[in-house]
Amino acid sequence: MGKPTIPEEEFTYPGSTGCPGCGANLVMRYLLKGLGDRTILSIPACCWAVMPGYWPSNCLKVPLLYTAFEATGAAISGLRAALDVKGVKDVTIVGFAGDGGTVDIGLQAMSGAAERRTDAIYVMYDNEAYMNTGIQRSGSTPWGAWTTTTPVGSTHGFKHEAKKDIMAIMQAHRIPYAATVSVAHPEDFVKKVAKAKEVKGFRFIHALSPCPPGWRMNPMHVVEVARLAVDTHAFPLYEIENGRVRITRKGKGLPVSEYLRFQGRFSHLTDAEIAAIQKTINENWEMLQTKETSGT
Amino acid sequence: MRQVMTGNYASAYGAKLARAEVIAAYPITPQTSIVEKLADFVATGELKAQFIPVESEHSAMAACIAAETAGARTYTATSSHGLTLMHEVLMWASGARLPIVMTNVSRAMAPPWSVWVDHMDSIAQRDTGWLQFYCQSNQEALDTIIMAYKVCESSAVMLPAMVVMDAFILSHTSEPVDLPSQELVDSFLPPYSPDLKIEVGKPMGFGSLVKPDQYMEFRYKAMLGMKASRDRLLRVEQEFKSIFGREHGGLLERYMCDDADVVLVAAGSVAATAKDVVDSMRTKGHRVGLARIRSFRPFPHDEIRALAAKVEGIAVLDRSYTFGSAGAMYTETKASAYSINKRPIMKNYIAGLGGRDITPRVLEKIFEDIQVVSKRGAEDEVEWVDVAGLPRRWR
Amino acid sequence: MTKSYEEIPLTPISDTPSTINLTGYWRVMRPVVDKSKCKKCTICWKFCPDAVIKLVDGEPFIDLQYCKGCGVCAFECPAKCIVMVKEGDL
Amino acid sequence: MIEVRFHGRGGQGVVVASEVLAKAAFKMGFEVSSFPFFGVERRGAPVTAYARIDERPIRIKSSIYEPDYVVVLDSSLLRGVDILEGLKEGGRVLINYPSGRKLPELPRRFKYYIIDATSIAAAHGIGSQTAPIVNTAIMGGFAKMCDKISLDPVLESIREVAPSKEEENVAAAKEAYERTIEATV
Repeated sequence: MGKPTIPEEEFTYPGSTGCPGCGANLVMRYLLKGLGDRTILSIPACCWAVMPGYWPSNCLKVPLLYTAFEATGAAISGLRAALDVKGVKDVTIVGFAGDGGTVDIGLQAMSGAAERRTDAIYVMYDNEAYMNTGIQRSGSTPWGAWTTTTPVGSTHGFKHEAKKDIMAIMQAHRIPYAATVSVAHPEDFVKKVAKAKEVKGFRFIHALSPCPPGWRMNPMHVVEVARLAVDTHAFPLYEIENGRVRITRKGKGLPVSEYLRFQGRFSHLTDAEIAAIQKTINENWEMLQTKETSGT
Repeated sequence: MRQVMTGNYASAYGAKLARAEVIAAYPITPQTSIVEKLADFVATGELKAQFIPVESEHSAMAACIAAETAGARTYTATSSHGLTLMHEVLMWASGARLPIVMTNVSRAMAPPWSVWVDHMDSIAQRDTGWLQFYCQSNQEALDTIIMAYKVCESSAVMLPAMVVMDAFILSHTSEPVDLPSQELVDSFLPPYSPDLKIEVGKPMGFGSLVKPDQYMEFRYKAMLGMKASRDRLLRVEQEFKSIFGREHGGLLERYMCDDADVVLVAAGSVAATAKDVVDSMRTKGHRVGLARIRSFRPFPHDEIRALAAKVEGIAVLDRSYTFGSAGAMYTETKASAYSINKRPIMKNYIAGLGGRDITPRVLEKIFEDIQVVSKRGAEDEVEWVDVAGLPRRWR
Repeated sequence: MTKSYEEIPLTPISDTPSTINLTGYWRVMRPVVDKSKCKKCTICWKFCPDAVIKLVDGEPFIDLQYCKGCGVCAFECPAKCIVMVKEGDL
Repeated sequence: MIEVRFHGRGGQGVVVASEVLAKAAFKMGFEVSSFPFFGVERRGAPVTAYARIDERPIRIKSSIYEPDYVVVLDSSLLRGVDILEGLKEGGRVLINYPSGRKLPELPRRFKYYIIDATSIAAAHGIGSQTAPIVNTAIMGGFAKMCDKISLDPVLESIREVAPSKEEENVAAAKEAYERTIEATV
């Protein structure tokens, strides 16, 4: 009999209104396993603003402050300030936002919170588009993806702009800790979150969060797709501790087509376009390895 | 103790005396010296508070909302574009029923760029569910902050309040202000202790999604809070008077209105100038009065109705304009007076936009005009005052 | 059922476990566990997005009141002891 | 009511001069109000500030158009700025003016007082030698020009508002008080 490789205690109730196979549900589940119940969350507009359920339903066993779309960074600063002035210690403040709420509309407030060194963990669960509103492109949608605002037509088709490198943006803020995590590697996920919890200052967690409806895939493949993202280096796992980059999982180096083929959002791509994606991934992976070797 | 200070410093002292615990603010002309002073108070330890130097006004309000939800008394200050940037989260603060108090140094909106006074910024926030108090002196700016916490933190109210102070005319004008002692303020204003706050061990979600079958009940409750704020304000002001020995006129301050034939309704610093004008016109035998809208939200419906029943003409001066309609103070004053039997003639004067000085002479002319209009009716119900190119001379 | 304004808090504060939402009704495909093949590896438990799998001595019990039938458990099970069957079929 | 207008340049402390006057008058038991011309002028641009002094509480919030007194912190403003605009008949003007130089042609219906506040401020080491800060010194001159304002409360106010060199500022104001003279035009 195997022993569970992640903490057994659950901090979520069943009955969330997330879609079947929702990656963001797994992100929350692993996050709270790593943090425990002395945690206060702030969540802006995103899928997770809806997933706890209609009032008075709540699928979380920790307190939660809903906030406006662009305001997560400010909300966590406000929560921390209130706890500080009241002398409440040993509480982890967490901003938990989607990719749109982080790299687009929430970037300013998050940047402010990071610059102010707000003592909080900011988690971006990245489903690579505005999924709560029905799959519109975000700054975090990767090149080549179909979304409802990057429709595949005869003239333009799919998204022709690269995904923002939020980890590099956060690294440029000189924060003490940033890490990427995957729902396919919960042990690594929980470990990094637990590590982040012990760091003081602004910490950032970038979680890839596969979205069955938005990625046009079978919900049962959610974990597999997340795994392939790591193994193809489309979403490498690494951490940046006090500026030093460390790759935490090498991955198998599989061709990116393995990752793409599960996802209908990439089904229109030609071989040449897939090759272009592969080229970018290779370059990014090279660059990441160079960063690791050089220490920055 | 009375000291000579600007409206901005008076406001900073107001927040300090109210023992604000979290202050999140972003600089904007002409509000800056409020937050500079508060940052000083926090830096020197004179005020035990957390100062969050946010990166925008939107974040200022969002941070105040979060801190207030966690049980801290919060304060911020802004102006003009900063206030309008906050618009979304202003609604959030009232919907979340958080008694945040904020000073707005009222300043015109661009374009044309202007750093000078008018009320467009705050009037544009009238539907956000905030109480709105318009001040005519630096003393009132200070006192109103302290009173506003007491009004808003009452469990029957639990709504945020905006203390509006005219750009430069109050914010940068030095005048004597009585700075009450901390002990006295403490005896008036107890620490903030909400029934519910966000805290570990209580897994609650604050501000969640509500279906159409339940949404209206929450809004109804907020309406009841605003309604309750009316009497609460009157009671709090009486208590304030008994401790501090001064008051500022409730929701609608009436000056020489009892036997007046015509009155001017106005808000903000211009009302102070208008009192001088009333006095000088009275010496010449004109029965004129001034009614100052101190609380625009809640609106002084009852007071306006009572006033309208006694006078022949009401001039309403708006330092803003609602495009496609009239000045907001006017439409609301007129609406309040509608249900009485014998209604006075009313006319709206749009004046003082973008810092255009409203001189005693201009006010005297408005009084003279409403005296005439109240006898034979207005040709134009809404008149723009002192606009170059229009036929009427005002200076 | 709409509650009277007198029975609700000032602002929507959610304090009721989401177990009031019987999301099992959403399910189209149902996981069926062949306990005889189960190696008790707990992987199905680990990857359940809705945390509806309970472990009893390492063996999974899927709470069908809440299981949405995503099939992640079936796909991830190394022993292939979970199969997805159409609701209504057995 | 006494109404005073101050002329200077951005960076010369014109607003502080008006505050010194307001605080001094307040110490003498007057009601006061002082305010800048609400502008966004930067260093060097001509700026104005105002003060009102009265026995009764001051309610009026509109600007001052017909002052009783005018204070000019920088004599170069006599060119280009109408410092006498609206000045009441018999009004008094205090000008920071180099000693030994004759005032330009000015209307005789006003009274003029001059003080070389620049030299005094420089001698007391207030500001730099090239750009002395004259706003405290000149207020000593104001106490001399205006019968209703005494020197001591002015000095007290200067102590309150001076960011540094309190005693130097006070000494400069005292010297200015002694040396302010009515000028003939």
